[in-house]
Amino acid sequence: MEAFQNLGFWGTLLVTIVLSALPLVFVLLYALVTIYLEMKVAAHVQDRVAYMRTGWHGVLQPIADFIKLIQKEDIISVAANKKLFILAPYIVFMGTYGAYAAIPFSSIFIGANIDLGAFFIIGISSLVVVGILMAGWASNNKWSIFGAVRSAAQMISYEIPTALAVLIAVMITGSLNLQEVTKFQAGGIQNWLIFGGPLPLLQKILITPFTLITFLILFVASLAEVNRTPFDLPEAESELVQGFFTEYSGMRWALFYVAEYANMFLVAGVAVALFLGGWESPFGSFLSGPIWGLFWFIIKGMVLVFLQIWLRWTLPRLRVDQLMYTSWKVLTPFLFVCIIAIGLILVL
Amino acid sequence: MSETKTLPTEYVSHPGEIKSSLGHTVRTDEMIINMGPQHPSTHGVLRLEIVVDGEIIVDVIPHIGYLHRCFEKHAEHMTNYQQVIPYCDRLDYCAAINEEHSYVLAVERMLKIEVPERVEYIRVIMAELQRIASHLIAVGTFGIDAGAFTPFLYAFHDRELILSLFEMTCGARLLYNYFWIGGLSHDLPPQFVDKAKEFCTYFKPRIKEFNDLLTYNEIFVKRTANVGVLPQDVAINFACSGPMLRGSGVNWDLRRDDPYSVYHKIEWEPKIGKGEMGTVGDVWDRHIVRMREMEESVKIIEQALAALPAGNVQAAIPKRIRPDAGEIYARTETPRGELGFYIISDGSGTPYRVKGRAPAFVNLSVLPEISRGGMIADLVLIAGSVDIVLGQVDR
Amino acid sequence: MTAVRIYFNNIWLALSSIAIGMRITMSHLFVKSVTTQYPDVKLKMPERARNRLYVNIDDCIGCDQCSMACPVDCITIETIKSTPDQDLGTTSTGQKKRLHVPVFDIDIAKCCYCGLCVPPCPTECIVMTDVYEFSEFDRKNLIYNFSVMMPQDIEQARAKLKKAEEEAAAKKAAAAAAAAAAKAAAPPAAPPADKPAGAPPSQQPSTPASDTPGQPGKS
Amino acid sequence: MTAQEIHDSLKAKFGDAVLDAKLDVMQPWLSIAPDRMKDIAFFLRDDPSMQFDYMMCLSGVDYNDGRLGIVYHLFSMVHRHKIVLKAFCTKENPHVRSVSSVWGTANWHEREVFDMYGITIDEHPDLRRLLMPDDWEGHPLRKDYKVPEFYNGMKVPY
Repeated sequence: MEAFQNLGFWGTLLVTIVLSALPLVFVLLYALVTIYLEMKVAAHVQDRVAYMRTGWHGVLQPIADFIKLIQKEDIISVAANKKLFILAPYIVFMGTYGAYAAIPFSSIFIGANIDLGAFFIIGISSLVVVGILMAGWASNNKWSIFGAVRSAAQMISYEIPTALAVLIAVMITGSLNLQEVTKFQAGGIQNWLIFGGPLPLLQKILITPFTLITFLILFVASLAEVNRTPFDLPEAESELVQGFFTEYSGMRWALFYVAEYANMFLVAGVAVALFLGGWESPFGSFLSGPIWGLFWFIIKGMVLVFLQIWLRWTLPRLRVDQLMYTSWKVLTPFLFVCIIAIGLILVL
Repeated sequence: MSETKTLPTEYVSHPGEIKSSLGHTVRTDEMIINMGPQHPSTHGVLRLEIVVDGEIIVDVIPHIGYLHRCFEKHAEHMTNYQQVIPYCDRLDYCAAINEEHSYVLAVERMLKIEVPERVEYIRVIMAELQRIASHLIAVGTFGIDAGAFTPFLYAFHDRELILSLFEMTCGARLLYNYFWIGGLSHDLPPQFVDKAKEFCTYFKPRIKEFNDLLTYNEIFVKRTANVGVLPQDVAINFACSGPMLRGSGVNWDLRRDDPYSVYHKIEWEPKIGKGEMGTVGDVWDRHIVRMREMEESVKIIEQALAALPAGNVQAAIPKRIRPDAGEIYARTETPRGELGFYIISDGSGTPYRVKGRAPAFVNLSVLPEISRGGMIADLVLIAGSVDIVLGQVDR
Repeated sequence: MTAVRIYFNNIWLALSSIAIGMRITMSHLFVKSVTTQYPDVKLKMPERARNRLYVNIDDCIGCDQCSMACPVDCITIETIKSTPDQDLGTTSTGQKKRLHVPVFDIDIAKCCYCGLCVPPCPTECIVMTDVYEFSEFDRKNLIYNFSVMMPQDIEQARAKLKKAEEEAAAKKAAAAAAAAAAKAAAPPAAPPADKPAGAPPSQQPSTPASDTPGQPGKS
Repeated sequence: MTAQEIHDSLKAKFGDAVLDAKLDVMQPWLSIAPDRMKDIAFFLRDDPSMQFDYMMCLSGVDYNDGRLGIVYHLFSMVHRHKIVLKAFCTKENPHVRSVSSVWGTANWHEREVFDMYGITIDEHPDLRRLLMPDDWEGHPLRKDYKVPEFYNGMKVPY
C-alpha cells in the first residue's frame, strides 16, 4: 500500500477503486468455484455424480446457473415492503464484502491495513443481520419472518464466542491488525497459533491444548455465523421452506447466495489469519513470498470451506433452543476457561 | 401385550396446556401459520394449520383431502373384484404390495379359498421386501426432516435395489398389481432367489452404516428424544398401529398376533420402543423401531427364501369371482400399521362396499395430541415420524 | 456431580458421533457413484417390464376382453360384424376373425400399466412392451389408434352389415307375415316371430371387403 | 368372550338397545339402537370382561333400502376378542350418537362418515367435512348420489 502514497486525488481514487474491486473479482470467481465444489462434494458423498453435461464434468454449470438467474423475472410480491425488499440483499452483501477489506490475502495485499482489523471484521459483518432482518420483514411472509428472527438471534449469540476466540488470538499476538497477527506466526507450521505460536517451549506445550480448543470453537461459531449445517436454522428448508429468502428469486436471490458463499470464505479467512498462519508458508521460508502467500492463504481458506461443506452433508440440524444452548452453555464457558488459562500461561 | 392404563371415562384432549420445551410457560400473541399443502416437510399435500406462540405450538389442526381420489367409490363401480387391486396399489404408493396383500386376503377369506403354500411364501418375501423399501423411505425422509440429506440418498439407493427385484418379478417398479386373488400374476423369475439373498447380505451392513450416520448421531438423538411422546393409552385409544404403536412400547404386531399367511412358520419377533434415549414413545423410538424392523424383515426374507416350496402360483378359483353375500374385515400389518379392508358383498361380481381402514389416516389423527407444546421444528419431526403417505390418508 | 458428567458426556458424544458421521461420508466420497447418466446410459429393462401397450391388430378378433378387464377404461373398441361372405382371415394362433375392428383406441395417458388387459386376450395380441419414453406435447397424441381400417372400408363394412341386416329383417318380416298368415289360417299357430333386428344375417353372396393389413401405429 | 356371551351380557344390561344380532356368520355382529351407541360403547370399553379398547375400523354403509348404517369393528388388546356393532338409521333421519369420546380414533372416522354418507353424528366435537371440500354438495358414497355437473364453476367429470 505504501507504494501508492503520492498519486494525487484522481490517482488515489483510481487505485482505491481497482484495489477494492480485486476482492470482488476474487469473491465472484471463488463463489463459482465453491458452488461447483459444493455440488460435487455433496454428490460424491451421496454416491452421485452431480453436473455432467455443461463442459467437462459440468464445470460450466455455475456460470450457466448465473446466466439463468440474471434472466429470471424479478418478482416482488404485492404485499411486500418494496423498498426494504430491494435494499436487503445489497445490505447483506455489503456486510460480507465490507469485511473483506481487512482480510490479509498476502503480505502485500490487504484492502485496508487498519490496526483494528479483527475488530472491524466482527463489527461490519454484523451488518448482515440487519439485512437479513430487513429481508424477512419486507417479504411479509410468516416463514420469512421466522427465518429472519431465528437468524438474528443466532448470529448475535454466536458473535460472542467468535469475539472471544478472536480475543484469545489477540492476547497471544498482542495485535488486532491481522497482518501483524499473520507475521507473528512466521516460520512454519509449528509457529501457527493453533499450535501455540512462537512461544518458549514450556509455554507452548502448556498453551497448545487451549489454542486447539479455541480454534475448534471459532470454527463451530463461524459455522453458525454463516448459517451452515448444523446451524442452518434460518433457512432450514424442511421447516421454514427457505427461511428469509423464501420470497426472493432471480438476481436478488443470487446476491444472497453469493453473500452466503462469500461469508463462508470470510470466516475461513479470519480463522486462517488468526490461527493457521495466514499467508505464511507452512514450511518456513520455503515457498514463501507475496504470490505464494496468496496461494497459501487461499488454499488454507479453501480447506476450511471444504470442511464446512463436508459437515453440511453429514449432519442433521439443531433445534433453536439447542442452538442457544450450544452457544451460551458450551462454547462461551469453554472460551472463558481458555482465556483464563491462556492469560495465566502468558504471564508465567 | 403389556397392560394398558385405564383411561378417564371420557377422553378429551387438552389444547390449553402449553409448556415450552424449555420448561417454562411463555405467553405472547398467538399466530396462525399454514404449513402446507405445499411445504417441503409435510410429505405430500397435507395442510397443517398451526397456532403458534412464538415457535411453540399451541394447537395443530390437520386438513386433509387434497389427494382424495374416491377409492371407495371407484371400488364400488368396478366390473369385478380383480380390478380393485390396481387401485389398492395407489393407496399407499410406497408399500403397494402390502395394500394388495390386505385386499387379496379379504377377498380370499370371503371366497373361502386356500392359496398354495408357494404363493404364501412368495407373498411373505414380497411383503417384507416392500416393508424394507417403505421403511427406507420413512427413515430417509425423516433424516431430511431433521436436516440430514445424505442418509436419504443412501436409503433411496437401497430401495432402488429392492424395486429392481420387483421389476424383475412383475414388471413394475412401484405399483405392482402382483398379488392376484388366489395367487400371483407371475411366478418368481429363476434368478430371483439368488438376487434376493445377495441383497440381504448387502443390506445388513448398510443398516449399521445408516444407524451410525444418522440414528446414533448425537444431534439427531437430541432432536428426537423426548419429543412427540405418545403414551401407550393414548396410542391404543387412537387405534394407532404399526411402528407408531410399537414405538410406544406396546408389543403388538398383526403378523404375530392375528396371524395370516405363513408368518407363524418363521422365527422373528416384533421390535418395540424402549425409551433408550428418552421417554418411551418419543420420536426416536419410532425411528429405531423402523430401523430394527428392517433387520427383522431381512431375517424373515432369508428364512422364507430358504423354505420356499415348489409348486403352483395360482389357486383354482372360478373365472368370475362372486363371493357369497356377506361381509368381512381383514387386516394385515403394513409398514405403516394395520391396514384393514371392510368388504361387503351382495353376491354379485362387484364389491358392494369397500372401506379401507388406512393406518396412515388413523395415525395422523393423533398428531395434534402429540405435537402440542413442541416447537415448529419438533412438529416437522413428529409429522415425519408418523410416516404418513397422503395417498393412504386421503384415499 | 452427575449433571457435570452428563454435560461433558454430551459434548464427548456429540464430537465422537460427528467424527463417525464424517468418516462415513468421507469414505463414500471415493466410492464409485451408483447413478447412471440417464439419456446416455439406459438400464436394461427386465423381460417382464410393463410399459407402453402395443396391440398387434392383425391378431385382434375384437372380442373386447381387454377393454372389459381395464380398470380405468382406457381401451375403446368398436366392432362391426362381418357378413359371412367376407373372409377376414385368421390370427396367428389360428383363430378365425369374425369382426371388423374399425376403432381400437388406447388412451395411454389414462393407462395405469396394471397389466390386467394382457392375460384375458385369447390371441395374445395386446402386450406390454418395454418402451417407456413416449411423452408428447399434446395430450391428443397420447390416444393411440391401433386400427388400420380406412374410413371408406369402415363405411363399406357398415353398409354391408346394414344391408345384410335389412335383408335379414325383411326375410324375418316376410317369415313373420307368412307365419301370421298361417296363424290366421290355422288357429293353433306357432309363437309369433318377434326377434330383434340384429339377428344373424342371411346368406347373401357379395364381394369381400378389402382388408388392408398394415403396421399399427399412433396417429 | 365369544360373540354370544357379549351379546347376552349386552342384552342383560341394555335390554332393548340391542336390536338384532347375527352370530352365525364369519364375523358376528350386533345391531345397536343409534341413540344408545355411546352408553354401550363406554360399557364395552370399560367393563373388565370386555375391554374393547381398540377400535379397528368404523365405516359407513348405504344399504340401498332406505337405511344407512355405521359399522364398528372393535377389538380388545387385552382379551383379544372381536365384535362388530352396527347402528342403522334411516335416510330421512340420519342420526347416530358419537363415540369419539370413547375411542379417540372415531373422531376422524365419524367425520368421514358424515362427509361421505351425510349421517349426522350427534355430540361430535368437530363435525366438519373431512375429505371433500367444505362447500361440496351431497354425500358421495350414497348409492343414489349424482355427480354434480359443476363445482364452483369448474366442470366435475373430466
